[in-house]
Amino acid sequence: MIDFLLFAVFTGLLLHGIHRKAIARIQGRPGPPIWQEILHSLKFSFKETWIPATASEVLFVAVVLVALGIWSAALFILLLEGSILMLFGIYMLHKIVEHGLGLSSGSPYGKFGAIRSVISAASEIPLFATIGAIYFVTGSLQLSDIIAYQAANGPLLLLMPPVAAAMYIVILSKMHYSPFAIIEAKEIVSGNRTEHFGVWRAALDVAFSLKTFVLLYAFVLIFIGGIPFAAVLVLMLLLLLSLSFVCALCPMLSPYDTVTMQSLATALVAVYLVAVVVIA
Amino acid sequence: MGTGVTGAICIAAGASAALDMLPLWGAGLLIVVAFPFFVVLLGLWWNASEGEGDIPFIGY
Amino acid sequence: MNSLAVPAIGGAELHVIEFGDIVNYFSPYTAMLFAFAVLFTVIAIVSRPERQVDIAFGGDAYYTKDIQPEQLKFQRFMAIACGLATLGAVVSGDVFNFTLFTSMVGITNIGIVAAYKNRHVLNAAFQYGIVAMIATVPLFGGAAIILATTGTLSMWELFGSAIAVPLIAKAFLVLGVMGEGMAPFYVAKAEITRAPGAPYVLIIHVSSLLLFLRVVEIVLSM
Amino acid sequence: MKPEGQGSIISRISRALSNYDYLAGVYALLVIIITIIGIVSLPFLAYEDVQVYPKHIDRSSPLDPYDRGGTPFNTTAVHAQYPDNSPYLGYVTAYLTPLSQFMADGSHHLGTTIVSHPGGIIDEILYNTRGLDTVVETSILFVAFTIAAYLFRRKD
Repeated sequence: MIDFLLFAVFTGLLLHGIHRKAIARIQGRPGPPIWQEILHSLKFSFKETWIPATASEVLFVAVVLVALGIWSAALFILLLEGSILMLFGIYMLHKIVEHGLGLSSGSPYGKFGAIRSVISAASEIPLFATIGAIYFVTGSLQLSDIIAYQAANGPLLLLMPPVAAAMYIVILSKMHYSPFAIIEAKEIVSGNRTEHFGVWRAALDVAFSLKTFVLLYAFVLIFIGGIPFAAVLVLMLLLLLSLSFVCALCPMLSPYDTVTMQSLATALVAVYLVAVVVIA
Repeated sequence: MGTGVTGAICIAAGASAALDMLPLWGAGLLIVVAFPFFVVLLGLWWNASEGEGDIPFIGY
Repeated sequence: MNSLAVPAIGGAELHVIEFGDIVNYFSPYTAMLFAFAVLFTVIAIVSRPERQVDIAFGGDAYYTKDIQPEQLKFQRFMAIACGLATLGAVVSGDVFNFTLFTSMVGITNIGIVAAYKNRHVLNAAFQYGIVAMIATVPLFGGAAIILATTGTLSMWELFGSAIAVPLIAKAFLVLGVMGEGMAPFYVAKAEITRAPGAPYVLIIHVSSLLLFLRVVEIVLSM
Repeated sequence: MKPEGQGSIISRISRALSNYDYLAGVYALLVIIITIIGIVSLPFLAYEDVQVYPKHIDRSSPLDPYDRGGTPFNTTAVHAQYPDNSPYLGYVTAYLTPLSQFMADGSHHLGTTIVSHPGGIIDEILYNTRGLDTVVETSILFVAFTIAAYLFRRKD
């Protein structure tokens, strides 16, 4: 299990590097090498580290540990084919990590990042439309049951594309450089991560790489189903590249516009759900 | 010290799950608790030095 | 039937705490939510508030608001109360008990932010309070409709396939939790976040997210 | 930021939603919509009178609301001035306003022996043996009192 966790960490960091590289190439820049994010994390972990004098010490450190803990748990839920309700619960709890990162340091930039992360909490709503739809169609939220259902009826991606699109938007909103990534936009320095430097930043990079790995892996498992692990990795890479295209070509939205866009996405999925229920 | 202990817990949990000595969810739970401490303590063990806390970044 | 209906989407029942007619239970899902609530309640108990740094725009000056824990004593007390109410809500096996704990979370949230003196924060908190008060109507209305139509409030009974809960009751319940925890209406909450005392402000978000996660499980299961 | 009423439809919606003065209104609108749907669907909802007090008085029912021991309620010493106008004297539903009477006539859920108003169903819940609810309700009251006391005593 620990081996899979470490594998996920390094793959996730590599995926982050590929994401940056792809965006750079799409925008006509050379971009950093794809292992840049792995080097970054190592570099941060060697740096001098302290807790800012203004920070709320316990919270400042605890959110880093919580970030690592929840995403390791999410990975194990996928590995053991557990309940996707728990997986999405963890995804929601990640919001608390974002708030905590920004608020705990006392930095004005961190605070802006945290306030924006509160605003962008609407990004979780498409997720519940997704869960509701999956539960309605497959009759279970156990990942093993969903994979079995897809083995019998074909991938959910083809059975209910709007739901997959909603989940895609959810993943997009969590990518770096995405049009929804208002909490770490450049005008507020690094947003809620501004004060987490050194070892704290390295640990956060590890946690966020796990997050990217888990979200992509979950999308493939939920909407494509049980296929060999190598094929899963290839699909994750393709998914990431498509996300890179969106991130490279779309401008950053203004904070409240992201809320409106995500609410509209939810409304569309809700209309789709009602239509499915009425037809069925 | 802490790095070694938490790292050992992670490896032991992973190994005992592989050898069927521990249920998978139990091993997972152990790792979920130990792994975050391991990562942070590892960094704190090998990083440059400890300095005094300073005020946050306030712009260029 | 004297146990959680199987299969439950939150996982199998792990442990039960009985209070007469009201039963609290842990499933993997609610245990996870419970652990998270405990963690952040403990953080609110042990951690000191941060000192906010403000920049005076137009110059190089910055100043730090030095806030002593004594000044935020009441916020801490309310945050702990809010954490305890959240703990009650996430493990409750009874719809009415859940709604009671939810409205308690709403009130403690107002208590946390009402204690600040910043005018902007108080204005946002006022709007929040209005919404939380409106929300008690759909919240208890939902519980009342469930009782009137099914004759029971026990989640063990309601989660079984034998009992059909009307859609309107579920809609009321979700709407009530949305209002109490302000789940998707984050405008006022974002303004509240500007207040100092990170560990206590954070509890507002922890409680509303956990309540929302719990009500989603309840509504999907019924 | 463009002034009010300009920009694309999305940024106009965003601007309206970002003003927290509209918040209570937006939420109230949602509540009203769902409530109207609820009222429309009320005739289609079942009424579980095995567990909840029935609308019509059934002396033989173990749920008979007046059979709580003690002196039966209908032998009240209250003397009616106009017995014709208040045939149910001594009952909780003895006096219904015309609007309440109309609703009681048209619905299973209103105007039952004790449940003469919607909040009454909540009372029904509490008549059961529900200890923890009572504790939580008291806690809510205490919390509210604490907040009020703190705000009152706060030195500004």
